[in-house]
Amino acid sequence: MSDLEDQRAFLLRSLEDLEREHDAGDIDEQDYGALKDDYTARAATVLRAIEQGAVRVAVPVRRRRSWVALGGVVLFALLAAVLVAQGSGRRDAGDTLTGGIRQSSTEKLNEAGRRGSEGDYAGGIALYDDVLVADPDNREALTYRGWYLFLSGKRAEGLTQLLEVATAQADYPDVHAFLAVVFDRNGLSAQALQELRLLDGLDAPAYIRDIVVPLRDRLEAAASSTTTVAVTGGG
Amino acid sequence: MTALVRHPRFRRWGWIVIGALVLVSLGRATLETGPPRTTAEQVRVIGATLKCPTCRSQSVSGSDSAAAKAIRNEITQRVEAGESADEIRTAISATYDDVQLIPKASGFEGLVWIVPVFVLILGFAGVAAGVARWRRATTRHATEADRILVNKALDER
Amino acid sequence: MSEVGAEPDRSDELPGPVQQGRPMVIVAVALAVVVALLIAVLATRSPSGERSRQSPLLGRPAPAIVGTTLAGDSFDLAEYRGRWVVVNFFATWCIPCVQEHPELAKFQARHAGTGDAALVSVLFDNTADEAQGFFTENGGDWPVVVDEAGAVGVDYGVARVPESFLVAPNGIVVQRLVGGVTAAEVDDLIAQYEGAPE
Amino acid sequence: MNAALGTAGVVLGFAASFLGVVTLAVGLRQKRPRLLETGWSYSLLALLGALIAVVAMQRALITRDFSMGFVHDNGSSRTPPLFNVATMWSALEGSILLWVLILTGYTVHVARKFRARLTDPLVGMALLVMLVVGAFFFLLILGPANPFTTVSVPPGFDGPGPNPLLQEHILMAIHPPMLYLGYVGFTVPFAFAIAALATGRLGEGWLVETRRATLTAWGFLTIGIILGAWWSYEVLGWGGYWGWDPVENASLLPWLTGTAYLHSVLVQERRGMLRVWNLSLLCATFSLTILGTFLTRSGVLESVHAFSDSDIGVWLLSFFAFTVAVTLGLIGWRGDQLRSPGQIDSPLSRESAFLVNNVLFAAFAFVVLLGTVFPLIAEAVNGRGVAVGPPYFNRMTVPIGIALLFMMAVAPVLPWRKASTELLSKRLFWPAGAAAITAVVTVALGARGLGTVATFALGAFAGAAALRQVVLATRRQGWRGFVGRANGGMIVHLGVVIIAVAIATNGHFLREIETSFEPGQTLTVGGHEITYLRTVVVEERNRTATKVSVQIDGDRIYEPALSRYDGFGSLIGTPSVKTGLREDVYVTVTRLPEGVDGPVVLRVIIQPMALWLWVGGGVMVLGTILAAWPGRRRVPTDPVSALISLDDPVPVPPLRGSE
Repeated sequence: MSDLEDQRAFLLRSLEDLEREHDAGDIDEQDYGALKDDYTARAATVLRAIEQGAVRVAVPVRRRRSWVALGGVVLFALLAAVLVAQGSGRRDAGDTLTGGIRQSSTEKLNEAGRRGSEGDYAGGIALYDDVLVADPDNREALTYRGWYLFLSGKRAEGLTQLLEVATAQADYPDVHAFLAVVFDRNGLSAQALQELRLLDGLDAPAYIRDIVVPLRDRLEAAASSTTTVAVTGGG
Repeated sequence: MTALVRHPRFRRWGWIVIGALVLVSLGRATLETGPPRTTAEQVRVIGATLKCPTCRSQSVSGSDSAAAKAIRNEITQRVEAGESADEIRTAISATYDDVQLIPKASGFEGLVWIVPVFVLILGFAGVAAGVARWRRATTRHATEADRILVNKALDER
Repeated sequence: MSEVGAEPDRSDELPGPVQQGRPMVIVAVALAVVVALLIAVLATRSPSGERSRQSPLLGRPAPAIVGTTLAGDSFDLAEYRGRWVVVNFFATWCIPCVQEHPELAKFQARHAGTGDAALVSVLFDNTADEAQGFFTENGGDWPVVVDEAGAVGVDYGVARVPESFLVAPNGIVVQRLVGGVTAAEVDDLIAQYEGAPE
Repeated sequence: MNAALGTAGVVLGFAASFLGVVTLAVGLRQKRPRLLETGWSYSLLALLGALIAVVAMQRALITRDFSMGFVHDNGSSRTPPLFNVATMWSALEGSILLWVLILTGYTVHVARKFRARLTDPLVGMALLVMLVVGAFFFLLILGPANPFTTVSVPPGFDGPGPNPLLQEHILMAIHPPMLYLGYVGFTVPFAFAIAALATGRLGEGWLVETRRATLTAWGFLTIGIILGAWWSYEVLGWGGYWGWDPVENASLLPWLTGTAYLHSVLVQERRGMLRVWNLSLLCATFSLTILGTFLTRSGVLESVHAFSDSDIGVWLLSFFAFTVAVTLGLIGWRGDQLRSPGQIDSPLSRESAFLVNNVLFAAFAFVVLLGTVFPLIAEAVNGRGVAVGPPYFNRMTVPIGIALLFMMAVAPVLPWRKASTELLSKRLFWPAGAAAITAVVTVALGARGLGTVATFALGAFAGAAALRQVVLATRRQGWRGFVGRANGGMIVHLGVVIIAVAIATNGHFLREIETSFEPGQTLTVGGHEITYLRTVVVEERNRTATKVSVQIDGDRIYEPALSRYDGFGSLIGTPSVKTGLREDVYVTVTRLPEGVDGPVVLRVIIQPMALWLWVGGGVMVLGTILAAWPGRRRVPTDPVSALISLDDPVPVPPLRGSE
């Protein structure tokens, strides 16, 4: 069926439907009149076109695309969507809008500790450096940075840093534990014991106290007798 | 009675009353909280937002697996200790990988929230544009000749 | 094909269909691209069966295990500091766990003498009675912690037994082992970590 | 012997489908009516092949012929007779066989219905499309999903039987066939849509001709989904009925697009608009059934219901790609011919209401699809999985559902073309009054939460609007007022309202308690007296069930259980439900007693209105039957609010063909 015949059938059917809808009370008198007039005029145009042997009627293409309107709608949709996401989605601490994690200092410290315990000392040190940019006196960052420096082979540098912290912030237990280990590895048993004593005077967390248990046992045993007890393992 | 009901003024006032009743009820329903929930109910709600780590696609509330039961016990204890739902969720996801069933609001995961809303709004805008485009700007008036022609065509059908 | 233009002043009011030819092609192409991407994603996914060995616990201190063993003794993981500890989650109804059992026994026998590594099993969705029978029958003289409420399992994020965690002497979890383990596998791991720069 | 017979059947079916496709293609291309007429024979032969294969399968299952691969893997002499029949669709290979049987059945139905018009290119093309789909599924059975392999078995061998979860309830025997009747049924309108595109006959003729097939498919899909939810509620002991599991989503997706189509097709029939949209919806519905089958059968997604993995994924995905490519290509090619003659007369009209309805349904489907595949997309992009679970689906779909309820109230009273506000005010007054009263009453009864109360109010609104239509229609036409698409549709709406209200009530007023019971102890939970009597361990053929006897309200004894299936690992809980009109009492066992006299821990869930979920489903199905009721041909263009008496001569619109 050609385009015009399609339209003729559609318009004539619409006129019939309109009658019945009007009879059923679906359409106001006024609307009925206007619609009927309109359909009739359109149907007549199509009927004449068919008589003249045309295949289709010219259709003007309306291209009043308003880019502004489109942009506005897109912007609005985007904004609404982001708001819905913020309202409904899960927000973890430290999440940014783009999902990059803007880590707080605490998170960076945790992450650095994790890296270090996995053997990635350079990664840990870099993170501590980050923390120190924002908070130059952060004792945890300073201490563990020194410890990781020591572990990664930069022994002198690490020792210096640890000593600095131990002087500036002597009440931080962790630094004494690490210094004890460092001194011990350098053969300075007495100074190591000294650090352990300092540690005892502080309220150290269990985690730190546990680290030095084998060391303490060995040092104290060595101090009381001349026999050295080998301890396997180590943190 | 019927005459009264059919009267436009009655209906106008009726609509105002209906609107007021609906607004007041919805407002009350939104602002007030319901009765307190039992521990089991709170556990169910929290568990529904955590994935059972053993199962395929079930939540902790929806599974009978050992891991889900253990996590439910843990949630129960924490609920009884007075922890908030968020605290409990955070605590559980500290030991289990990928158990949060609510996607994050931000980052790539956030797209799962953003895209449908974006598409829905664009869909409505599209329909509005379509309706505006489909509508003719003016209605035409038929001439007497038009009417005769069309009536003839209608009779032939 | 002739087009009607008899009433040019009215032509824009004709019951004309909306021109849709080109937009249709654009929409079809756009949809095709989206669907093609989706298919590409779907086609390259491996079956979901592969489980990760990731755990948020790695690199963190091992959660405490305090409880009673099958033998009735009290158990505290903290007492094992300074030794490697394999924390093994186990259930008698799980067939891979039963298959794993001889390997665990081998590991235990190897290290019982030297004392450099220890093994502890934690029951997972298993009652003491069920496990008692199993251990009486199949042997095994390492501590087996009863965890009826599954609290320890949750602390370690155990999904599906058998699952084992390797805890370093400093109390840090270094490895999550999903599925059955062999004695050699665990020893290799320990050797690997021991060899790493301290 | 059975395996050989089955293979012979599949080969016959494939050959018939394949040759049918070739013959019809040649016939269509060279315009040879003689060739087109053979479509009937090829359809029959394909059905015969499928029947032979199914008979061989059933025979093997009944005789426990373990030398056949499928029976070896899924059959068991311990399975009771009914579940033994159902074993066929408890695993992938057998369910594809069921699919093929239904598909060839539908093909023969189409060929029979149009046997006088087989030479019509439209019908020929539609049959060709159906045979192509049939050939593909026969090929699946010959290739990656072959149940008719032969294995050598030692004497005395007994198979494992179907997955225990599938043996728990009789619903599992009927749910899959219903679902497949729905899934596969959408192939018929899809075939005609493709045929219309290919032949260029894009008028409204094919719509009318496939109307009843579409309604039938939709009805079966509805039954399938409701039965699935019911099964989930009765068997999986978590106390819910819908978990947004990928398998559930896969069945919901075609239902959503199908429902959108059922509405938008009215706009095309009546107002000559939305031709492309309707074709797209049908193609989307069919493609989504294939995609859903892929998602749930290939093992890429985790699902509770995905009971089998296999390498069938590549095949299904390729077929999905093929389908989409063909449809999009055809639509792009025919784009300029798809222009619709219709236009919108006013934004306040039923056609605009249907447009809004379609946007909402499409968005609903989009949310479900995105949420289902998003974990895979995220993994591909980020390399890290993301879990998207029920909270996401609920938060996204509940607002859409509420908007749909609103449209459901307004659309039926809107007239076509143009409505005046006066008319709307008149027709919506009483429904709106019912909504207001409902809102006040439910809030007074303790309902809280915007979504909950809005659902109650809008449920009353939509329900009253639907009732108004039914009452008007019956007043004018007597009992005929229930029959026909418009009136049947209103009954379906009532069913939807019942379900929506039941979901809201169940979600909001659900009460749950988990507590320990001593033997003989009675506790009152939510006004129900629950007495724990005793625990009995029952050794059954394939499981050890520990049944806990519980008396509810002094009524009969209920037996929730925990079972350990042989070789199935962890304990599986089976709930026991006391069903009531107002609420169900749902009991599951959380912890078994130690010894005989120990306390048992039970989870008791008071499920308000749970029964009404299934009742609402029944009403929807009833409405669908009424809508599709064969009878005197009804005019698709009856006015909205007042139906013309059928005694009057009704002008029949110029539609090609007749039903």
